[in-house]
Amino acid sequence: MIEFCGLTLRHRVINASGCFDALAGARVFGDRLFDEFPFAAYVSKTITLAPRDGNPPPRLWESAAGLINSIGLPNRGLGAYLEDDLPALARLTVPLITNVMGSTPAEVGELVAALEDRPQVRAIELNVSCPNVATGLDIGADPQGLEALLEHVRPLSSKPLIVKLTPNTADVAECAAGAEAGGADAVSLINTLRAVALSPGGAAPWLGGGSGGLSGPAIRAIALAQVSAVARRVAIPIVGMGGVGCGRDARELIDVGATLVAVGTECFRDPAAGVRIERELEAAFAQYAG
Amino acid sequence: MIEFCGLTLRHRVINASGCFDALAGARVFGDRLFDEFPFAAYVSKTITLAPRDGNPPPRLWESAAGLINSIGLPNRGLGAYLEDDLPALARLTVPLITNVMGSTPAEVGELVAALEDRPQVRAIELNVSCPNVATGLDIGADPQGLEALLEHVRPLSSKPLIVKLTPNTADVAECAAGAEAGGADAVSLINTLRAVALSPGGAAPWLGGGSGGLSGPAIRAIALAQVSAVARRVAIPIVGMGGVGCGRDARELIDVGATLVAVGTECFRDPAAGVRIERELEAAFAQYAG
Amino acid sequence: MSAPFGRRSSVLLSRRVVGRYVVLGTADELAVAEPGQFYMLAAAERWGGGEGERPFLGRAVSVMRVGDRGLLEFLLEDVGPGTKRLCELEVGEGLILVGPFGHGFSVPEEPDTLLVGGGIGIAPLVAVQEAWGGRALLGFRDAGHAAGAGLFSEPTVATDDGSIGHHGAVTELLDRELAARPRPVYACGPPAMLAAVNERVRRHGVPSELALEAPMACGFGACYGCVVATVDGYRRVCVDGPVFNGAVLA
Amino acid sequence: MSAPFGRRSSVLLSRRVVGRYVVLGTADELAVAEPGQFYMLAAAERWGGGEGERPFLGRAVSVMRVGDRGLLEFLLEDVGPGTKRLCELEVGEGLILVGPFGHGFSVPEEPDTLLVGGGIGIAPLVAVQEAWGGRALLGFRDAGHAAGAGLFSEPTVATDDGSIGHHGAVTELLDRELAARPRPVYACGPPAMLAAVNERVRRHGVPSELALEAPMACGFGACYGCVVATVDGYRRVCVDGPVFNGAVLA
Ligand SMILES: Cc1cc2nc3c(=O)[nH]c(=O)nc-3n(C[C@H](O)[C@H](O)[C@H](O)COP(=O)(O)OP(=O)(O)OC[C@H]3O[C@@H](n4cnc5c(N)ncnc54)[C@H](O)[C@@H]3O)c2cc1C
Ligand SMILES: Cc1cc2nc3c(=O)[nH]c(=O)nc-3n(C[C@H](O)[C@H](O)[C@H](O)COP(=O)(O)OP(=O)(O)OC[C@H]3O[C@@H](n4cnc5c(N)ncnc54)[C@H](O)[C@@H]3O)c2cc1C
Ligand SMILES: Cc1cc2nc3c(=O)[nH]c(=O)nc-3n(C[C@H](O)[C@H](O)[C@H](O)COP(=O)(O)O)c2cc1C
Ligand SMILES: Cc1cc2nc3c(=O)[nH]c(=O)nc-3n(C[C@H](O)[C@H](O)[C@H](O)COP(=O)(O)O)c2cc1C
Ligand code: FES
Ligand code: FES
Repeated sequence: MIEFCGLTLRHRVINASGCFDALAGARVFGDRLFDEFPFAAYVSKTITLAPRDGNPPPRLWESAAGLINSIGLPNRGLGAYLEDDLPALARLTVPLITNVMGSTPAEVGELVAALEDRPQVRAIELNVSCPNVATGLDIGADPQGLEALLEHVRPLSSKPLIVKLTPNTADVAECAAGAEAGGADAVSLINTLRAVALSPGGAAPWLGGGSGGLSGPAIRAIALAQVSAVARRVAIPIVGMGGVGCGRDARELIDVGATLVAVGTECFRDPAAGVRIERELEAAFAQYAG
Repeated sequence: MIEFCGLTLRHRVINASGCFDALAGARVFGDRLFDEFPFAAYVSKTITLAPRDGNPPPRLWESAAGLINSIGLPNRGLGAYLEDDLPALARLTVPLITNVMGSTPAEVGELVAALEDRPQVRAIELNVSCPNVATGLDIGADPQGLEALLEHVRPLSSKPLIVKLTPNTADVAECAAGAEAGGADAVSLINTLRAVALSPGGAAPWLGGGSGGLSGPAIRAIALAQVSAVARRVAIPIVGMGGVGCGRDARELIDVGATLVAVGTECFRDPAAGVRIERELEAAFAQYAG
Repeated sequence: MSAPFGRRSSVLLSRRVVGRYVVLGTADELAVAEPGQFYMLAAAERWGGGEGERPFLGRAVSVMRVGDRGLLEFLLEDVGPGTKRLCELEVGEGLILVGPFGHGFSVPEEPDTLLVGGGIGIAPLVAVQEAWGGRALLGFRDAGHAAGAGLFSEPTVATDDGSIGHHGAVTELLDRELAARPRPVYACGPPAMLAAVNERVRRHGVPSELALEAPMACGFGACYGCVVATVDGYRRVCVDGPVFNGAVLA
Repeated sequence: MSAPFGRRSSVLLSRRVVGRYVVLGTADELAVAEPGQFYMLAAAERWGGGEGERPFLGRAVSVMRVGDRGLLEFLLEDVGPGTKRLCELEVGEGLILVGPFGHGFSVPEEPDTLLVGGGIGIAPLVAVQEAWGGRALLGFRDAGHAAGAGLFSEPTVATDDGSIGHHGAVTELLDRELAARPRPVYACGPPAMLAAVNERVRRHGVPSELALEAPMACGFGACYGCVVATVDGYRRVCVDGPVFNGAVLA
């Protein structure tokens, strides 16, 4: 049993937001998915206030040992999430962590407040990789902005707040420190790295969204560097992710300071990756004393 | 023939700094390397004022479709470069671009000034991926700092100044704009991304230098994103690099705005990569109209 | 019926070349796939290291034939590093199976349903014809690809270069059939062909089921990467399709 | 003699298993390698997609045997994704050669030079013995590895588990020989063995040439990744070695 922000989890392996859909999974693999849920907690895809269609296709590009996605955070909006998804997710046998994104502190506050009276939601992950309308940068790339965001949101929620940091920054540890100072209970990283792919036939961008985010084994060494930098800087627990494909990868993120490990892209290659990696992680722990 | 910052080059493909050593190459492959030089210009490894031993081994780690290096900029210092290397490099049949790094504007100025009366040095590349002693961040990650650096150095040199930007920043286009405002003639990117590898046997860092930089195909999509962002922002020419392994890769960097393409890690897999990629690039140009 | 959870290791049991295509045979004891469904396939060893340091993800491949005791056949065309690796697999080499996924073709109301296939898109229609019959109208680039017609009973063939069968588009064969007798159409093929088929079925007001393709990362609804525009907005091809009623496509 | 510039495509001409090792045969018309030199090898196809999405770079492999008409033999042990792929290569498959690189062993002054090899480190000593003779003292983990001794004429073998030959370290065999008659030592093997050998040759004041290993990216002096500490500071194993005079090693 692992203690994380007051939650007690069966083990250290959870899913990365947007990389495993419990409801679609139950449709495809049957309801027993809930009984044998592959992760110690379920992190939802990012929810926004208003419904979003997401980006026009194509949304995917396979790169060297990685994947570039430009999904565009499609979701049916906060209202539908509360009315339809939460009841459907009542069958979950693991804690639910809801991932939300807003383009202003006020929007984020609204999302967080709306989840407050839902005991089913055990923690909230704040996706701050949202482009700042003014600068175009991720709002999460600015430590002061992050601290201010957390100071606004923190009083609105009694639930653990996990800040999902962006890797597209000069000093991710400084950003983590800002989140901690603002009252975050934990940080999670790394999100995808800004990337571009061109159409095979010509010079035009391949992705309907223009640019996208790189994930998978290609970024694992960058995730190790960022997680270890953050761990040296903050005291709050860390959810480490980025290119984890096996128990040894998970073990390495824990070695550099992560408390939990999230699996993203590898879920696409193996829907049961969570189960396998948790098992391999046990073995990796046994193999050598860190 | 390609025009670049007043230099006339045979084609668009040059080497990335630190990835091809003309003097060691001549020892290994013979003097005809100079006659059939694989690149349109030769970029030296980074030179510093004082000699540097570089980092303790191990210095290399192979990652998914990439390489992590922690070489630590070993070099015999400015004095030995001027006395020994420049004369030896007189046999070069292509323009020489000297890459220099200093930890303060004064140091960079000293390096640049010392090259001023050496007509053999046709251009200077400023490696600004040097950790700022105060913040630990790359000095090149701060747009204002970059502009100030260039304003100090620009008057000291009549040669083209190419600023080698760091990718470990929130807004590489802003950094490029700072360099341009300060008087840079061109920018080159991307340098390696901060990365960490752990020893197979245990939790300790593998690299003698602790952390390193990721290069190779794994980062190519990130390079495409950063080069296109910079091209949309500045008017000065761009040397694009990052994961280029074939003519199509080079073509894509040119498609998003690069004037020249530099080949780094691929040189290790194929010493003659410059020749091959230039040939493939011709074919790629023929294949489709950009 | 729901798919087995997780990926399974299998081996290549048979391999044969059919013109420009390769037919791969393997077995999946755990599931019975329906016509129109697909698997995500990968080689167990050396999946990667091809063009552009790929493949990395599994590749969506339609079920072409379902036999007894879980026997499965797939039809592959080498169009890139993933299908190249799969086409080069040797009997006895390991294969990774995830699936079967997707919403397949429905049982036809009409025995003489028109099965319109283009290129590699013929694969799911082989399964349809073997399960429920139907009249196959097949379009190919040239004779080398048209060899795939041999997988059907009594097919009518069209080739772009006229080297075999009707010289022209398969939709011209479809026009004749629909003019002679309007009836339901099942189709799979390149986007342009499917658009042309959809235009015709709408004109003739006949029901249609079209099997689409889209770049896929997961195949089971997790990544939202495979969407297609429909009258109700974007839908995931892997879970809401790959077979769609032509009327809902935007 | 300088190495041909660039990488060349070759094919695997022969493959045989020697205990835990694999001997690969190929040809390089363009160069004649000397004992102690090495090539950077990669498979032409599917170099990648193994453990950790590797290999990516070529792998340094010592020349074990140089025959007529550019024939070359290499000795491989599967210790990771790169050597695994090379060990699995089949005759006729493509091989990429870059090299030969490095500063090899010098012509011995003394016919009865001691050749001390450990594990896969025996490879370059096979070339030495075939070129100039010498007395082979070989250390292995167990009998499976000791099969490599069959590549030498009149070797003396030690194994860690005592399953074959002397039960103990190869350096104990070296002690005997040096006590009997001090003479030059050529050695290649794991770092710990080379350190122990170097300690002994220094004690006996005999000349030594030690072939080192280091992680390598390029093999021709470009990356500065392969350095070893010497009395004159860090030196690149690929161009200043891999064979070093034991006296210069720090
Ligand atoms: C439901 C479904 C069923 C299918 N059934 C079959 C089948 O039965 N047989 C069969 O042979 N194929 C089938 N396909 C198609 C096959 O899955 C794709 O063509 C697959 O992408 C081939 O992978 P590849 O590596 O060989 O080629 P790719 O390199 O993926 O190239 C194939 C196409 O994908 C695009 N592309 C090129 N590079 C990239 C990249 N780096 N990232 C993303 N896209 C890229 C281009 O448009 C290119 O023409 C099916 C696809 C779907 C969705
Ligand atoms: C001059 C020279 C000559 C050689 N001759 C031979 C020979 O004749 N035959 C032979 O079999 N080998 C030889 N080697 C050794 C061989 O080149 C290396 O062992 C090579 O790394 C094997 O690659 P691999 O992928 O199989 O194993 P790797 O995965 O590279 O593992 C081998 C060792 O490298 C380290 N390592 C593990 N993972 C990584 C990583 N991701 N990046 C970097 N290092 C890692 C570990 O210490 C591990 O024990 C030689 C090496 C040199 C330098
Ligand atoms: C297809 C896809 C969709 C994603 N969607 C989200 C999302 O909705 N919200 C979010 O915070 N992160 C999202 N991510 C980022 C992942 O949660 C994760 O941070 C990143 O992919 C790195 O982990 P990985 O390398 O294991 O995939 C997405 C990633 C992918 C590949
Ligand atoms: C082994 C190695 C050494 C390098 N040394 C330098 C250097 O001395 N100075 C510098 O500016 N960049 C150096 N670089 C960065 C490269 O010039 C280049 O920016 C980076 O590797 C990305 O290109 P690539 O993916 O083609 O290798 C080095 C890269 C590698 C892999
Ligand atoms: S392929 Fe992932 S949702 Fe359809
Ligand atoms: S391996 Fe690159 S310098 Fe030696």
